[in-house]
Amino acid sequence: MSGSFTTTTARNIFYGGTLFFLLVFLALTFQNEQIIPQRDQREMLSNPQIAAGKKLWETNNCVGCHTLLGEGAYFAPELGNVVVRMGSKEAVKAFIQSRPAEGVPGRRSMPQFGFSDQDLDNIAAFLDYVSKINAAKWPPNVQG
Amino acid sequence: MSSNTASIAVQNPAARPGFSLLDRYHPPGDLAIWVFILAELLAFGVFFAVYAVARMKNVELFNAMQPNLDRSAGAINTVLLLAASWCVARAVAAIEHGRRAASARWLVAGIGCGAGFLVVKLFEYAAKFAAGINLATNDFYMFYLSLTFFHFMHVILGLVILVAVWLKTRAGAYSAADHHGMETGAAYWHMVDLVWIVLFPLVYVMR
Amino acid sequence: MNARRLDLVFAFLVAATGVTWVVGESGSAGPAAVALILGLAFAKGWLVIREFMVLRRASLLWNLIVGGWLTLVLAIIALTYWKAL
Amino acid sequence: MQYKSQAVAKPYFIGALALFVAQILFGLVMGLQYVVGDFLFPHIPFNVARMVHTNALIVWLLMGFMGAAYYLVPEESETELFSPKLAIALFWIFLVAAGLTVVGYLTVPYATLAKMTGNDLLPTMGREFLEQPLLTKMGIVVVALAFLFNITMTVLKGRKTAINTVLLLGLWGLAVMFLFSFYNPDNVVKDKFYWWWVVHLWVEGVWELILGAILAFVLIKITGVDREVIEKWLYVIITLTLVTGIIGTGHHYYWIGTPEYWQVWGGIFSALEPIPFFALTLFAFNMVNRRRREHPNKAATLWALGTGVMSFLGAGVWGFLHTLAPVNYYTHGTQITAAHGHMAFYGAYVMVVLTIISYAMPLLRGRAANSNKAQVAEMWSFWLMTISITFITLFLTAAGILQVWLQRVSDNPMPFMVAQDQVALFYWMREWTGVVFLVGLVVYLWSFFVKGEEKAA
Repeated sequence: MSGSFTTTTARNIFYGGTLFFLLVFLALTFQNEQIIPQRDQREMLSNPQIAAGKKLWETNNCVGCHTLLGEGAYFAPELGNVVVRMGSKEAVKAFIQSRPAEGVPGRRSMPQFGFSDQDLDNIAAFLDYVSKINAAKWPPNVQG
Repeated sequence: MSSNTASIAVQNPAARPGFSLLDRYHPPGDLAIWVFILAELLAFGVFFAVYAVARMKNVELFNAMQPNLDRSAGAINTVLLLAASWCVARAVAAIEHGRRAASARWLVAGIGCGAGFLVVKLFEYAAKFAAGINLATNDFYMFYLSLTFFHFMHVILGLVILVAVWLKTRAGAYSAADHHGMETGAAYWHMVDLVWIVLFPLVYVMR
Repeated sequence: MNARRLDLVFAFLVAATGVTWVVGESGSAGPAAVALILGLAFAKGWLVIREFMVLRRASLLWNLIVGGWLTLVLAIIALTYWKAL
Repeated sequence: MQYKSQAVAKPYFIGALALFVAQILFGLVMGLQYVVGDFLFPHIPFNVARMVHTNALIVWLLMGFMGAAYYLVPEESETELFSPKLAIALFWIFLVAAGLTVVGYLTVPYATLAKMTGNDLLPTMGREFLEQPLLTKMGIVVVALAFLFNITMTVLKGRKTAINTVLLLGLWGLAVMFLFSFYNPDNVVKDKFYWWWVVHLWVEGVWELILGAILAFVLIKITGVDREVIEKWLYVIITLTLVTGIIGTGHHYYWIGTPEYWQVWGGIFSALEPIPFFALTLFAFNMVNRRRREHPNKAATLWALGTGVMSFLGAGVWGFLHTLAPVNYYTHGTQITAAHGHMAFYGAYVMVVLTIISYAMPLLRGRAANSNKAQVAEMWSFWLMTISITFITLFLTAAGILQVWLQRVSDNPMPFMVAQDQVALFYWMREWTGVVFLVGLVVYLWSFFVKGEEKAA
């Protein structure tokens, strides 16, 4: 008898099983790419402000404190819906602009990044775009 | 090893650290495939339970959508899978008596039935896709497509394994004394069948 | 393994599938139809487990695990159908 | 130590531990900033401390993996390393690159760093865990490729075992998945979707192969159980890992603009992810219980068992707690995630690297095991660090539950910052527990210098 539990069989199952589930995952990914155009607001991206805003979001490492659609750090509020929470893009811009350079004694405070008006417009456009993505009704309420 | 004790894997547990409880008298086939089968059954089991709960929460939708499925195609496919399983079981029975050629023929028949399942299923999918149905259409179709597609992939994997077993049978790798590999492949194939036995009534018929 | 026994099992499995199909085509719904179909599914599954997968030659533990899977899955399904009545 | 070239592992282990210290120190800074918001502001804002904390973790684990590979592969392949010189050169390149990156984070504003390092050419920075400048990212790729070349050549010319094959697969997978960090589309949904191909498919995919291989190697050495048995377990565990973990990626695709079917697929498969970790625990205990020799290195055995238990708790149980979509709807992006992250990283990856260091370092220093006194110190550090990470996890979980309640569930949901003030007590408790962790780490490092009667190798 060749043994009731052979390393060869275990190895073959590993390779076969992994390949198999990878294929299933790729099929799901393919379907994902088919469906997300209905949800991701990609037509908004024709506005170059959004790409510029995303870059500012990245190069100032906003995700190091905030979450965006729930992903990021948990030190500062969720920003996926911040335009909705604050009521307007203008309110968001005003908040970013108003941050004191030396912080608030004893409290967490967002740094003063010294953005230009154009930068602020771009960031607001980006956050507005994210707030319009269909995120399956997340977050549960406006507080994020 | 004689055919009747073939599956009763007699081991000295002390010589096999780990898995000893499961290792003793496990069903025919390699223990490794049985661990894998249990994992697969668990995944399907959870999938079925999630389907059932989702249906419970939205009976109207599920009952309204279910009649759109092609029950006859589902039934034909059930018979094809059962036939494939039966052929594979007969192939194992044949090799237990050393009838290698007969065993290989039964395997071909089994593979043919399995391939038939895929063809029927593809026609079924083609009709659904032509109607513009995808995973985002609604919850019922999401589950229908997910469950049947996941199972479809398993049929393909099962067929790959059966073809490998068939090639080895033709090459004379199995005998009445040693057909461990064939039993391993057969066990996996029967699992694919078993899952469909639950899937078909659940998704296609019961309301 | 007894070939005739396998043939009989297969015949039963096909017949049971036929009944399930007829029930489906007749448009029957409700507890009786669901109970019948679930019962047939259990019988079919159990036969595949015992005869094709040859668990009748395996230990009680293995029979409990795989048979338990079938029972549990069908029981959960039955429960949700009953709850949704 | 059976092969001379295994010695190249030593600087990797030392470098890894140095970065471990940096990681913990910056963790304490962040923990304090949670309750004393203006601590070090505006010189080291939270996001900078966090970058150092997370990136140091990733880099020191990678260094630990590399050290483990350099130690383990020659012994498994029964041949000297293909090129020890290359290994040493890569160590210094990697260390200097990591050091320069950290200096960059700390000394110039991140936006300036981005400009200086050519982020405009190919924007990849500023995404969680992938904050490294383009140059660093390319450096990682070059180092990884050269490292893989070195290791692969060694395996090719020597014996191929399940352990070194699985390790190689894991390391290659690690390098390949990292390439997705260079893909950064403007479309946020796609950006996030493929970002997880790096992050999830690392920690819940290929890294677990590396973990399994390292643990299997150490268990063979310290228990003397047949290789055959251990290799079977290894294959079964990594099969279960990838079977559940690949599609388990879907549990990150609930709320980022991706379709709802991921809630079902991701939920089901990620809910099964604890199984391989449970198998890992069984594996470690089973092998140790059936050991055929009494290895003098008790500390390494303790770390190996600890890896099994803590990875199951941290990655398995704490992951399962919030992986199902109906639960995750409320817990997504809260301190619950942080709690899970801390215990999972410690239990799975920190502990497995400390396991191989604990086993290999004495041998690299020319003895079978450290003196009894040194081992006692090491075991103290094990308990200090393990218990404190457990409490950190519990406190963060408590903070998270309260946060979810106040901010997401209650009838009058509180704004984020108001809710944060309400959970400050738990942040303080977490910070003090973090101090205990640091004490544990100091004891750990001190154990390397404790003298005593040592057994010759």
